[in-house]
Amino acid sequence: ATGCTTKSGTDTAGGTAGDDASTGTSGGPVELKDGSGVKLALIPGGAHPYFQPWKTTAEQDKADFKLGDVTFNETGEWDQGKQNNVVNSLAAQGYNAFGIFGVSPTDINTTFEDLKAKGFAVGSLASCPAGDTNSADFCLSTDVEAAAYKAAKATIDAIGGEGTIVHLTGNNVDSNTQRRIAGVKKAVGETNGKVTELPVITDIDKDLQTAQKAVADLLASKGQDIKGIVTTAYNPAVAAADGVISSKLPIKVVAIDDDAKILTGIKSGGVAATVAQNPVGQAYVGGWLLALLGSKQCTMKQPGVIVDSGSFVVTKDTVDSYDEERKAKTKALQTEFASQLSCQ
Amino acid sequence: MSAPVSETATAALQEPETPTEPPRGSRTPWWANQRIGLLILVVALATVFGLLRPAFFNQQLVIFPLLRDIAMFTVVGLAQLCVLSIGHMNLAVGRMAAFSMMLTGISYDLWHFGLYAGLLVGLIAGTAIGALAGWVIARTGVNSFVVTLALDFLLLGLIPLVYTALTENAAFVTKPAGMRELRNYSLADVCVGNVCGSPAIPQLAMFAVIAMAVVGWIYSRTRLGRELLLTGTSVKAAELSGIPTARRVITAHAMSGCLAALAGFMLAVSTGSIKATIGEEFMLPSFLGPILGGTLLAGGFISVWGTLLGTALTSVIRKGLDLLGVGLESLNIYLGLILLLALSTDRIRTVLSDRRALSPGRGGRRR
Amino acid sequence: MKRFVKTTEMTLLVICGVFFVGLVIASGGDLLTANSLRVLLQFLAVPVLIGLAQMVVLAVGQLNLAVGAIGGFAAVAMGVLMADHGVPAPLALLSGFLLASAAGAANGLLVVLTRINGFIVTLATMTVLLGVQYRLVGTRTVDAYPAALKTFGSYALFGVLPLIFLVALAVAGLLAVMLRRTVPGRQLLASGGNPVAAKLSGISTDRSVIIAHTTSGAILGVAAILTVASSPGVNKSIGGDWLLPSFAAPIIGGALLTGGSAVVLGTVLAAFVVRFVDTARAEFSLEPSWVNFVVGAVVLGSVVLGQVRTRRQQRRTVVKSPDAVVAGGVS
Amino acid sequence: MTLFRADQVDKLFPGVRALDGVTLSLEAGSVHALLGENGAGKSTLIKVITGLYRPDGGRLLLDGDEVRFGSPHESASAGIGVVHQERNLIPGFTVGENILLQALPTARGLVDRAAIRAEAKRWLAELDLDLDPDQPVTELSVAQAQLVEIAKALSVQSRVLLLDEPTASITPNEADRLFHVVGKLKDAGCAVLFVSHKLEEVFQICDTVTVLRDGTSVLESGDLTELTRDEVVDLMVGRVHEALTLPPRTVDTEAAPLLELCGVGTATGHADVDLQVRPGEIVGLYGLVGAGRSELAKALLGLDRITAGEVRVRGQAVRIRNVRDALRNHRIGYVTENRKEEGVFLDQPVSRNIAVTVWDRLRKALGYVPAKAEAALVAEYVEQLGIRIASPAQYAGTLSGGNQQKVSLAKWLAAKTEILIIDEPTVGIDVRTKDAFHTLIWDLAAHGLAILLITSDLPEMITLADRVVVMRDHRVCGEVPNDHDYDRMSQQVIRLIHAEGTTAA
Ligand SMILES: Nc1ncnc2c1ncn2[C@@H]1O[C@H](COP(=O)(O)OP(=O)(O)OP(=O)(O)O)[C@@H](O)[C@H]1O
Ligand SMILES: Nc1ncnc2c1ncn2[C@@H]1O[C@H](COP(=O)(O)OP(=O)(O)OP(=O)(O)O)[C@@H](O)[C@H]1O
Ligand SMILES: [Mg+2]
Ligand SMILES: [Mg+2]
Repeated sequence: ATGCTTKSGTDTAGGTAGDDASTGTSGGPVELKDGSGVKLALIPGGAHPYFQPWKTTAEQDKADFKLGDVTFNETGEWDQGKQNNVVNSLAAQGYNAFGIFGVSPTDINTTFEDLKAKGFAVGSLASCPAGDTNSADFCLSTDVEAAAYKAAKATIDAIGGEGTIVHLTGNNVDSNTQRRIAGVKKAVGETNGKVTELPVITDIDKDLQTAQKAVADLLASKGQDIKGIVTTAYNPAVAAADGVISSKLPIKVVAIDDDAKILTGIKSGGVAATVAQNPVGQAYVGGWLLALLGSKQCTMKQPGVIVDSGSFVVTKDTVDSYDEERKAKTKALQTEFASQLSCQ
Repeated sequence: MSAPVSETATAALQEPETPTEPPRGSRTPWWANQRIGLLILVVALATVFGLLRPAFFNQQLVIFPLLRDIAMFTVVGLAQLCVLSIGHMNLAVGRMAAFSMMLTGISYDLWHFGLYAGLLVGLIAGTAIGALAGWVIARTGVNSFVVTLALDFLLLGLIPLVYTALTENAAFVTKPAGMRELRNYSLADVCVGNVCGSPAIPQLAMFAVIAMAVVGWIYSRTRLGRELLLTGTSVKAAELSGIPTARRVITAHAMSGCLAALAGFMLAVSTGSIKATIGEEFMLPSFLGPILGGTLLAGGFISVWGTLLGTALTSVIRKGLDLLGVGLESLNIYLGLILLLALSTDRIRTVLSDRRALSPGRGGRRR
Repeated sequence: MKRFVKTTEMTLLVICGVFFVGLVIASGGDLLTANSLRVLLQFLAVPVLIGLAQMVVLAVGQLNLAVGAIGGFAAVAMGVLMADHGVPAPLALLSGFLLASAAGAANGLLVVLTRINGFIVTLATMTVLLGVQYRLVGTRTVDAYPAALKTFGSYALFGVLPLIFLVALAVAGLLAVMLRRTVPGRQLLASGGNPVAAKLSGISTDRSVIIAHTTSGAILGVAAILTVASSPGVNKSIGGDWLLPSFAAPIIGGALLTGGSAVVLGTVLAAFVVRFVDTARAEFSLEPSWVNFVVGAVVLGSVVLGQVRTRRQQRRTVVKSPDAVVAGGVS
Repeated sequence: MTLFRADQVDKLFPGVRALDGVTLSLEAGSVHALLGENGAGKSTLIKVITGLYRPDGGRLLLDGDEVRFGSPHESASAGIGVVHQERNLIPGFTVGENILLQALPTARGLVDRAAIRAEAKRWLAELDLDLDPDQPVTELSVAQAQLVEIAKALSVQSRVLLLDEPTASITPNEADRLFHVVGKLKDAGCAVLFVSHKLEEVFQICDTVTVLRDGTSVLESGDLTELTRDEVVDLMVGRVHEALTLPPRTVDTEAAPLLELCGVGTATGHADVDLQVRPGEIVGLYGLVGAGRSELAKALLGLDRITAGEVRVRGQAVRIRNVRDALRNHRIGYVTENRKEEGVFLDQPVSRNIAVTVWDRLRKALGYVPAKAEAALVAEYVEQLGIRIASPAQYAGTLSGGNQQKVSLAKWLAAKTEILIIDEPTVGIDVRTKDAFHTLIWDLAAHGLAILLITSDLPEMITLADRVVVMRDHRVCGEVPNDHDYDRMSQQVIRLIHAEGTTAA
């Protein structure tokens, strides 16, 4: 298995500590008794391929856990104000369990607090609030710093441990971006100077053409010096894969996510590796947890706990098998959370 | 006080037997008034949405945030209205809000100011940056569109630099006392004896009320407002009538910056933190509210109530569609279509009222 | 010729020259390699076109807020037709082009028929088209279209002159001819320059408005074709960043917001200036913040310069621009 | 032979019946005058004829056949040419293109520039106008622009030519050239309609006349040879119009000048301008169009740089920075010649137009202006100047020219200025209002105001001024004390202007 890091400091030992007598077996998931009163809303930050698995997984949640209702609502359109409105509208219509990707990591705690104050079950999915506190019941997310670290490692491996790499990413003034930058820096730092990094290129995830232009300019001016490109945002990943192929430079590209477009790139060799995240696991396990919390069957032993949903380096060799690994991780997550719950 | 005009001259100037024209304004029937039309539209839409989804009238979860939004975007609209009144535009409304909130954030984070002291810092910063824009426009005579666009780019560059230098998470997260209360408290928390206000009305809305009152008062009652409107109608004529047009241009932009800062503050309070991206979504609503409400892009005529109603219209449509569960794949389509439809009915009303007055009206203003 | 020396175009030409030489020196000559030049020009095609699409609407005294939405919608429509419905490339491109033109025409018709402010009309159509664009592709990135199209998108004559750039230049040329030498073009400019006078001269300003918006749509259709051809794929983000550049290019190029000015060359040159700033960003590994800073400064600087000059000329001006409209107006 | 006939035409605007059963016949080979006071409906009739407005009643007959024009394009194709009252050139286009705008010559689908040049030259030559067809119209003077418009109307080769106040802003010289062309057209069998407030011209070139009053025709196709000037004026005014008599007024020539210019030079090219205006005195500033009189006034108000000499107000050397400064600190007012763009705010209520200069005085704490005080003040001036409005909330743009001019003057009277610069006060203003204005200006001087009157209307100058200062090419070239004898005065003034045989273009 990949070395998943779990950030919740108290529970590094695994899933056996602190069992409640009334819970089910400590190694397996807790059975939900009655989910019919739970109306689950999964709310991504906006339209993005990453969240598309959520839509189907929500339905699966509904079927598997016999929930009262589920919905998937992406109409917030990457605007915290609009997202808050969506959340409130859903609450007004009777939804009582929320899995939310907060648009603004620094603001989302406020939204969480509001919801908690009204007695709803809230989970922070796919992204954790900035800073040290998480006001949701839990956060189930890719550890973005770790994922970026892995991606950088994969890039360094791909270029043979030596040379210059460059990091392309999205919105500079976003705490997650800052974490990603830190992750890549860390990996580069560990090479003791064998690998150097050009200044990070930020703010090119707004649209595909901006990303494409930035990549082309980069390759035109520095293409000869660059050995590897690590991308931690979607549009730059697509653009870099394409740009490198058409420039015919021997540059290794490590992408993010496992969108069809990128997987094709991996198979054809245009993309050296990608770091897949676990959206299905987030939605599935998140939905399960929220149902448990929403039906008042369980409470978190330690509210606000942060759990890494896993990130998976996918290369040509593992492209067919990584999904199995991811499914295993999802199972493991349920077990891991079981120990975090105190249930009736 | 009497003008130095003698009886003879006055007599010569009179035009005895010619009948006076009937007043033009009173000819338009009440239902053709744009503001009243908007009001009816807003109420009608709210009723329809309420019938389809009773949750629409949920005080805490729907009305409260809806009013909070309307309040904020009304202030955004007023910020634009101030420059529209002189026929200018402020494309940097959002960035001015971000800039002033940055200073507010610094005052909270580094100088440990109180909530309102920080707001004051922000308002001053907004006024200053607005005045700067106005000053450049007045001095160079360059179109306000270009100047504020360029200023927008400048600030877009400057703000992230400051944030990345001063903060860890690209946001100021210190929350001074009272911020949380300001966000969540409604009039229900204001009681006189046993009588409390409605829980549906957010306290934050008071900023919008104050802003509307002040702006409305300036434009309808004071010399400044009148001079701004005249400057908007014709700069040349204003200059030749002794209005210091350059100063008025600066004033209008300063007012705009100040209101942008206030809107930024309201946004920061209602979402929770002060971050670099505050105000990014301000630009289009800032035009939409005033223009729907009848304020002219060309300058010279404004409507504060219209701005409120125009803002309310778009917010209500959006909220209603949200509640109806319209997905993103249809949301924008409906939003645009309803908007077009609403505006066309406005046009139809004008045409009808003109027809009743027996004649074609004045052609629509350009742009 | 003497008149040209004093124009905005001349200023921009000088700025372009200075920038280019500066960049060549900064890159140690690397910028002159075929590949660098190709990349420089490749990404000029679309900015030039969106600038022109906005310019032609500005020329008639209107705004088009829907540039990005029309272009993005058309690009996505083409992509989806080819990838999902197996429509042959030429047919798909043609349909996309026609759709864009139709969207432009719809803008014009709505402005004329409803007499609603063009700002609001295009804002509304923008919202609608953004919705349609999302409905068409959702969150996918569509790229399954014929290789020949991609070859066209990336092919460069002599390895330097990208075909798509030449297409953009050709469109610019055609537009210039249209505005300068054809009757509808002249009538369009007349309607923008002084609508009342145009009306009194028997020109239908309504028709001019429709023509301007339709032309704008058609240019955006071409921009969409070039985008499809040259992008790794199309998704809902296409067109998202077009609005501000579309205004920046013609306005830096000397267009009047009040209408009546045809500044094809100025728009093209302004697009060059912006592109140089981009190139500089890559060359000096600048943070994007600094780039915005520079763009802001350049815009302000060049326009202030231009303004000082035109103000000097206007000292001697008698024939006024459209604010000299007759009392009561003409309906 | 009747070429064109408008029969019982009605036109309604919201709240106004602009035309009420007006009938007009234009005969081939004759020049027909259309007269009436401001707002009588002359321009409206022309706009109905050319298809710009759709008539609400009545018929239009061309060669005896009923016609309907949906747009100016259709009327032009039918052979009706027109010069509108408003300036109607397209900025940014060349002279040639403006002239031929209605039907641009094309070759192979493209606009044919050579043809434009050649044809435009032809029409310019017709008017004896030496202009380059490739020159942008933005470089033209007012008079030149007006002549280009006339060339434009000629270029449609019309059988019916409608001229709406074509001579309002051109010099007598240029007007003569126009009349020459009109004569030629008349000989060629065209019908010409001529609108003007200058009755001398009307009698000079017209054969028949139609008089409008409040939208009705009070005289249809009267023979001008059988009418006297006074009869025509009486018809326009609707009662017996008394000739203007002004009460005697004396100027204290010993009094210290209120306004004094000593060797003033400006950035726009004035040099060595000396001028004095005493309290109670009307000093006329005469010159041909473009002599630089308006620019001098604007420089005085701080709108242009004064580069040499000294301006003294009440004996003190001053530097006036802007109009506000002039108004507040020196009590100088300026009634502009460009009424529509600089004089009134067309899209604002009359009340604001008048009160704009007095808000400073009315305002209370925080800039509050009490609506009552404002309304009272506006009402006072509306009454005194007889401004015809339905309510103070009416937009100034909906008033007739004369009433707009009164509004433009009212704000300076309201401001209680002591020095008043009045620039072309009666351009495009009908006879009766003109007389009223003359009485008013005279009266203001009698009350002690120092008045600098700029006008290109020589009779007006001679009626009003105490002294006439003549300007040419931005310099003062002489001064004539006025003895109110028209013939002698006009000779002296014209001689001064043409002293060195130069004429303004
Ligand atoms: N577009 C319009 N809308 C409303 N009223 C109008 C319009 N045009 C003209 N009027 C009104 O119609 C009447 C006739 O105006 P018109 O311009 O025909 O007068 P005129 O005889 O040409 O006067 P002048 O000598 O000042 O040019 C006036 O009362 C005027 O206010
Ligand atoms: N042919 C021309 N080309 C360019 N500018 C001209 C021309 N004729 C006049 N002007 C401008 O007009 C100025 C003089 O105009 P001004 O209005 O001061 O004259 P005026 O004596 O008041 O005449 P008017 O009766 O037109 O008001 C000139 O100095 C010049 O700037
Ligand atoms: Mg008239
Ligand atoms: Mg003058």
